[in-house]
Amino acid sequence: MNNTANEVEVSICSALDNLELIQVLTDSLTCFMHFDEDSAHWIGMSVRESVTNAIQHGNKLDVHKKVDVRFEVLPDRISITVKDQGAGFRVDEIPSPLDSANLLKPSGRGIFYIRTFMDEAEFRCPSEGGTEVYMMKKKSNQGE
Amino acid sequence: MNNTANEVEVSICSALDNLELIQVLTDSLTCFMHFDEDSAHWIGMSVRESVTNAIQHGNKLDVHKKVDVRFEVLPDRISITVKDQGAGFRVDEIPSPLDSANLLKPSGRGIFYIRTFMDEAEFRCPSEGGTEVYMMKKKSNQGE
Amino acid sequence: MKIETRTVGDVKILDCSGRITLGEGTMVVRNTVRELVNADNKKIILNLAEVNYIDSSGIGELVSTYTTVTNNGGQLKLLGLTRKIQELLAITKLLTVFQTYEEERKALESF
Amino acid sequence: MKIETRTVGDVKILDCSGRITLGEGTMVVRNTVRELVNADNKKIILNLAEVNYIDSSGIGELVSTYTTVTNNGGQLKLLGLTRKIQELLAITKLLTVFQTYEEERKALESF
Ligand SMILES: Nc1ncnc2c1ncn2[C@@H]1O[C@H](COP(=O)(O)OP(=O)(O)O)[C@@H](O)[C@H]1O
Ligand SMILES: Nc1ncnc2c1ncn2[C@@H]1O[C@H](COP(=O)(O)OP(=O)(O)O)[C@@H](O)[C@H]1O
Repeated sequence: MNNTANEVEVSICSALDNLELIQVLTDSLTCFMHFDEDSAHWIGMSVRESVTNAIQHGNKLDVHKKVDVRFEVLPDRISITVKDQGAGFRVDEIPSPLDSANLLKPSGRGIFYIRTFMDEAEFRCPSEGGTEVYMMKKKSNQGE
Repeated sequence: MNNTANEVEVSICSALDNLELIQVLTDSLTCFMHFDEDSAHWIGMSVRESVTNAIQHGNKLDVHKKVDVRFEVLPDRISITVKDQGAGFRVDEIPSPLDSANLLKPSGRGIFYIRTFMDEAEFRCPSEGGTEVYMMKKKSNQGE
Repeated sequence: MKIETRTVGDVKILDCSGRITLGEGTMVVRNTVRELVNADNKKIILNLAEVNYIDSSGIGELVSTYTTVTNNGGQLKLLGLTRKIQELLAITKLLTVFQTYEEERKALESF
Repeated sequence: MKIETRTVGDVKILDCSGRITLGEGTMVVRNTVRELVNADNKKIILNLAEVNYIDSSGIGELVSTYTTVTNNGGQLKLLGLTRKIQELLAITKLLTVFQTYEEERKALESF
């Protein structure tokens, strides 16, 4: 880890209301970092999607289980890690929302959006359990 | 600690630019918690004052030293702890800005403001070194 | 999230504004459309011009709405997609599913 | 933080807007006032009506400004205190130090 990085760690209980807390924190970080409006929007959405998954699919809305979100603020990028206390899942087994059989399904697009909008996205099942989603977005050089 | 509390921990390097980061994070938390506008303002200012002190007087602007800010978000209150890696100080030896001899001094009002605007404020020198400032503000019952 | 329903001839136009995200937002869309379909409305336009935020659940809700209306023998049209909604639909190949319009007049004429 | 300087007769009115906080904000006040005092201006009004944020360093800067102007044989008046600045000055007993006005006309007449 960079010695002069700023870090923000948030620990929330698994209630959907707390999505707003994560959203405002993410928005204030991308604003502080002067991300362009579009990038800031997609970062906010990607974090929201992964925290929604952590609360719903991971911790199954159990308010006694925590979701930990860690932001690392670097001069040229932001990286975000979202951890839950669920059973974990294998991302390579998730069906593609682009398959014609899935096109009209009402769900299953979150991870696809995260992968599209972030520069890096990894979905890990650490040995201590749960799911850990790592995402990274670089600042574009425009207007810098 | 409350099991259903939300927590935000921020670790910044000791540069005054990072005051803006702390300010936006504090503002987004008090907004999320629906503090009234005045309380939100004074909480934001108290956090800013204590982080300013941590950066300036504690870590003496050494960017390799960290300031850790921890917010605990509870339904009826917010508590904030600000820690630095400085030499510590004895708060009872700080002169009162209200003494007529100090009235026209250009500094020395920060701690007084923190004490005035927060419901609780404690200044500790933990055994591991540095200064730890603890602050707490309850939500008023108005408009709840 | 707020929806105001207008009637133009036999067409219902739903002016949506705010956020369509998991929870409250998606529920408002679902309930409003369900009511209209239950009352046997066949021609429905979702005006999304004032929707400033949508997540994957919101996109999913648009798909569900499409299915609900179509299964009832009706037609659903989307009006006033913001640039962001357009992008979300495009990358998940949904622009080919929905009929989308920029002008209300054109959407009305399309039934 | 921004300051626009106006001249009314032999009085300088400094319309401040934005934040007076440690660093940039306090520096702008200091430098602007120092320049006026060096040019031997004796009557100075700081208009704070558009200052939406001030911290303890900003309050300290107001005190320094007062000292600088007074030591040069001049007079400093504060105009348009916001409710928050008023409170910060009051609890640190500084309202007794400064001459403060709500109306520009009254501040001008007071010299
Ligand atoms: N944190 C998680 N824990 C367990 N399973 C998850 C997690 N995140 C995603 N999944 C699984 O991956 C699937 C696809 O997720 P996603 O693409 O976000 O779409 P959706 O949430 O709409 O189903 C989920 O339905 C779920 O089975
Ligand atoms: N974190 C800290 N570490 C060391 N000394 C501190 C710290 N915070 C405050 N102090 C001491 O307390 C004094 C009073 O602080 P404060 O009331 O905030 O006014 P000011 O910062 O304007 O001097 C400081 O001048 C400094 O000597």
